[in-house]
Amino acid sequence: PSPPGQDPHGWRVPVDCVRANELCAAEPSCSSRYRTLRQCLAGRDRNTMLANKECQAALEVLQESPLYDCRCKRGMKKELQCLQIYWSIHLGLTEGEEFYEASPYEPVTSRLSDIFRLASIFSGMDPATNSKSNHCLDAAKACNLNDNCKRLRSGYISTCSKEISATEHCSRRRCHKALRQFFDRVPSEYTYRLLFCSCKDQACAERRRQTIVPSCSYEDKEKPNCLDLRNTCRTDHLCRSRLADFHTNCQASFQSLTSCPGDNYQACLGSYAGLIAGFDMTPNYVDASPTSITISPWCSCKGSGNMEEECEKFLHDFTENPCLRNAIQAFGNGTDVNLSPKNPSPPITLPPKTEKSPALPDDINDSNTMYDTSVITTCTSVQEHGPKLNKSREQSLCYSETQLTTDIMPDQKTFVDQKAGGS
Amino acid sequence: GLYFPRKEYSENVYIDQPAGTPLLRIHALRDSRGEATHFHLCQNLIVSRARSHENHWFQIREKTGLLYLSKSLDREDFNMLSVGSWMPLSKVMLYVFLSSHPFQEKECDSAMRTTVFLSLINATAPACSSLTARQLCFTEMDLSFHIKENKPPGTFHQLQLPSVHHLCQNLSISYKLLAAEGMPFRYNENTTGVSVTQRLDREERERYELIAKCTVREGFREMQVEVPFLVNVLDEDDSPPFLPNGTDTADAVVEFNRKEGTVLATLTVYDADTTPIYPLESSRKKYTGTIITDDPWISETFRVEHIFDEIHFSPNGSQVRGTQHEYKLVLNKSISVTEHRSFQLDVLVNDTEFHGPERSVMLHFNVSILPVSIQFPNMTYQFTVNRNAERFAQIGKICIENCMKFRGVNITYKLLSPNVSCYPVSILQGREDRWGSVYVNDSSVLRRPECKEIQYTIQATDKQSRKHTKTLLTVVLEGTLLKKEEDCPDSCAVSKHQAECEECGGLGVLTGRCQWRQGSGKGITTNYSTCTPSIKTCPDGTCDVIESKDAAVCPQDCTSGNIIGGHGKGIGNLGIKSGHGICYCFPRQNCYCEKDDIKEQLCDDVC
Amino acid sequence: EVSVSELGLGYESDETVLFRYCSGTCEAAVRSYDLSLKSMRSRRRIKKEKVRARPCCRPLAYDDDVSFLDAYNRYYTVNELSAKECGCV
Amino acid sequence: EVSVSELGLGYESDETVLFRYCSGTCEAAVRSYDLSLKSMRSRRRIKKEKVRARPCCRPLAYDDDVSFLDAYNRYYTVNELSAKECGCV
Repeated sequence: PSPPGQDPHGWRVPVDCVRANELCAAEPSCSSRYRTLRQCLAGRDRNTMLANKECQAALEVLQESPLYDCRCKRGMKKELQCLQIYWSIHLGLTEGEEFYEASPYEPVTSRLSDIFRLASIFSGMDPATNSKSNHCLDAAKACNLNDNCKRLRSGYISTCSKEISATEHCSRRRCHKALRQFFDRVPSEYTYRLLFCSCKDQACAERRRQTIVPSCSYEDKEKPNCLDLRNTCRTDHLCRSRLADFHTNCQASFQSLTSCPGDNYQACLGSYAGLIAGFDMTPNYVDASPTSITISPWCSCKGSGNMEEECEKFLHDFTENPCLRNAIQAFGNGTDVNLSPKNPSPPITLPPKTEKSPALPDDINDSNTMYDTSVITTCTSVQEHGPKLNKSREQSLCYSETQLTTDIMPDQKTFVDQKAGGS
Repeated sequence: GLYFPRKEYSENVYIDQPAGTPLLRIHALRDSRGEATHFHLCQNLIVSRARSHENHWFQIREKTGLLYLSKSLDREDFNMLSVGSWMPLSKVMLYVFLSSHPFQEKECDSAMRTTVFLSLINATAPACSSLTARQLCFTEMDLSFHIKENKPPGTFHQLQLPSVHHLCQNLSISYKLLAAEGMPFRYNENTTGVSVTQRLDREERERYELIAKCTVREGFREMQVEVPFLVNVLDEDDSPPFLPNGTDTADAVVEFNRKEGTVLATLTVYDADTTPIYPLESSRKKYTGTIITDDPWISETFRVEHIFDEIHFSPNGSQVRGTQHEYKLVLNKSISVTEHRSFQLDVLVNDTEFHGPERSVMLHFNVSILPVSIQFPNMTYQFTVNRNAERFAQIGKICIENCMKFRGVNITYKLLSPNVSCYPVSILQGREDRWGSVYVNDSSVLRRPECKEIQYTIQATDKQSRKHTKTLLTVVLEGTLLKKEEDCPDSCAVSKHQAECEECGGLGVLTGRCQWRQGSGKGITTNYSTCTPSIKTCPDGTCDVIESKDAAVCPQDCTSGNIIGGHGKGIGNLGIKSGHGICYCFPRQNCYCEKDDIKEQLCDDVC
Repeated sequence: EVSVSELGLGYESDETVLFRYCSGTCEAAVRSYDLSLKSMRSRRRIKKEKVRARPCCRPLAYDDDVSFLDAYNRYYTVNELSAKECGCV
Repeated sequence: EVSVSELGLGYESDETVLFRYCSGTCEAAVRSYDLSLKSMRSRRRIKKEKVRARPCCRPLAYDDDVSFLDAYNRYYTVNELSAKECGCV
């Protein structure tokens, strides 16, 4: 067996940066060097750092510490703290502004096919089989039937479509925050279906485009320059990380069959959804064309001067990215590349049926309800699939529950005192 | 100085390729004739995650820029270099530096550099026969280069792949550069080098699209492949500012709009050079616009705002980016209604980065500030009021001459109390309103027979100059008193049907009775049916100053409470912009919008 | 106040108790639930008869229990007799 | 599940939402209050017409808000639409 923290090849098994920071803090030589390195990098002048012996010594020690290779997980607890630690080291060590930055997140091992299976279990409907229907509408229906998805979807829609004043169409900051909560807390079986549903007609494609309420979360009065947008994103650790993750998992690569690094569509779609989670960098479909998928952040390369090439390269990573397009189409068609993954993804343990037992019993086969099955015929508090009541002979009972507190209605005479009322 | 025609290069490196294998040819272009070029690899090999590693495997020829394997890469080297990378292939980075004299180590950071991405592939190099024409002819990197304008000619790329040429000697690989007539590029058959043959002028053309065509012959087999070959021309500030159609003068008249921030006039200056909008601050400093004056009043009262935008010029058919600079003369503070003067205001526009002659242009604004009078049109006001009107009934609007044109002039209206005890109306003014709204403030006075015709004096005052003016307002009471209906709600909005609506009064009614607005249209529409004190003012999408005095006057415009049933909220979440069927409200509580087509009694109160 | 006998519960006692009840319309407490239920009921989408598509005015809390000595010198206690708080539910 | 258009609120959308309603009798929830009120009203001791002497079967809690995209690509949010918990009040 290999020493702790190392795998059989002698490589250090990466830990998350919060844990790595704790390990380093517990070890005097490491913690002092880390403090030194932060002071060296604080000056922002990387060259003076390289020339300074003390900084060099600190760097060498830290290269051997878990901090050097540490990474983070999307949606983990203390994700932002983890990312701050990651960038506190890596911001200083990179040679200035790189076009593609390495993702601070751990690689995604799950695959699209896992999502399809979970999607069909949760919603009882295979996302791609019924080709006739409007898949995006089906996705909205599936979400509306899941309490968690419905609540968080309504959360961001009501926030993003609420007009603040004549001049302020909506609160973009609150809208982004609500969107981030939706994508971080709702399983991708639901969010992907809303985002990447495949369409055969314009109505469906427009519904797909409207998923993130673009009038508030995406569009703006003017289009900034894309390099300006990237620069703003890179000043925010979370946005910078999600952009780096997108580049790492969606950058088109000619070496792979699918144009995606490691042929992993799920990794690309996950990092794309991670970018939507509430930044000005939020990308979206640019039109409602059912046939061609064109995605772009809200920016243009107008006014790039001599950096037009770099700007267009950045923009093309969204608008003309074969990996992203293939990944979206693959999800929409319910297909995944059946490559035996190098390290087989861990067996999927189906989550316990998390759906809260419906507060009101669903009388599925209530004969006299002309209407739909989920309508409740007994006025009773929540009963878990109680015995079948014989409707004809004994009327269903309605007994009271905890009180509803209601404000007193002003036009209501609350107390009609018998004496005052006068008989 | 010297510069690279690309920001980055990329090439694949396989395991066990012999030492000496050429990988990649890097070129440099000169800033001035005769400059010597020296290539150098500084520092280490950057592996993933900013981890660096000493470079034992790669070297570059100082003179020719040929990057080659100085030591073969075996499997162990590959594993060591791909630590921390979970991808099947590992990418390492090298920085190639450029200097016009032989290198000293410390120069590594200051010199010009380009990045080489080497994909280390965990397999031996494929046999030539297994490579496609595409792989034999071109690498994966796009053939896209940038050349600075106004610089001497030179070779900037070699089409032939050094590693393929080294390995596949038995194949005949030839290239052609397909280009339109007269393009300033030449292809050398022997060296497969591509060179720019003359100094380029970006303001003439900034983008050249050629095609690189490759032919691979093996015995009788011949394969051809074509890829785009793009050249972008980098801009230098080599053009002075100029006036689009020679106009350097504009009139700036200040009359009714005297508000701070008002744009009085705009003059445009063009520049054939580009001005990047990123990073914004540095670009904005490139072009300055200064008011030339020593009069402190002018410096305080006016400012110049400069915005620039990318435009396109089309010299000889091709499209070239340039810049349009707009200089706006703006009021820096509100001007008093009494101010009255005329003068010429000059603005000096300067292109700070252009070092040739005529780097600046003078703009002239003929400014004339006209006084404006605060007076009522020569008339008096007379409003008739129905004796059945209720409180908050809107009687009419008071406005001085040109009041709707005024901006930045704060006129307040006041009713001076009449000499009689009848005092039924008052005046109110919203924060943004330029008029005064006369409304019934005490409806009990309307019912008194002795009050028939009441005369008020209206005074309008300009806050800043304290100038004021007066006129007369006569309020004539008319109409016979109607019987007050029992148990009518105090708000018209409560009524759900036309009958109950029109038989009741409510706050804000003009004639003692509410008015029924019959809507039309299907679904959720702005033209919903509702009961209102006055169809003219409610609902009109605005919660005006009088309606906002009491929630019962016009909840359709002012409610911020729950609206139940199909609806769309108004601006700022106030009021009912659109509704389904009939909308009615219980003031200070909920509003409802529902179709009224359900007659069936559903388990009423006592069942 | 009412005498216990007048409550109509069958007790006979001259003692008096406080009796408060709720009354009034609940039009301003209608919810989307009620509008939809009313609409679907009217279009025979729901056939249930015992369905209420309008809030009702009811006690939300009751006064404390009340005890009294009846005409035959026996003590009785009655709970949830008088409304302490009303509302539309 | 009901389609939003079928709710009868005026919205036009093919999205479906969960609509749960309460129905059933409340005979077992009658209190002393109700008996006394019924008795006094029958004996004209209380003249109020808008008085209810029987519990009614009503929602005690509502499901979360639901949002949807309508046929004109506008988003709407409706609250207190579907009953989450019923009871006799």
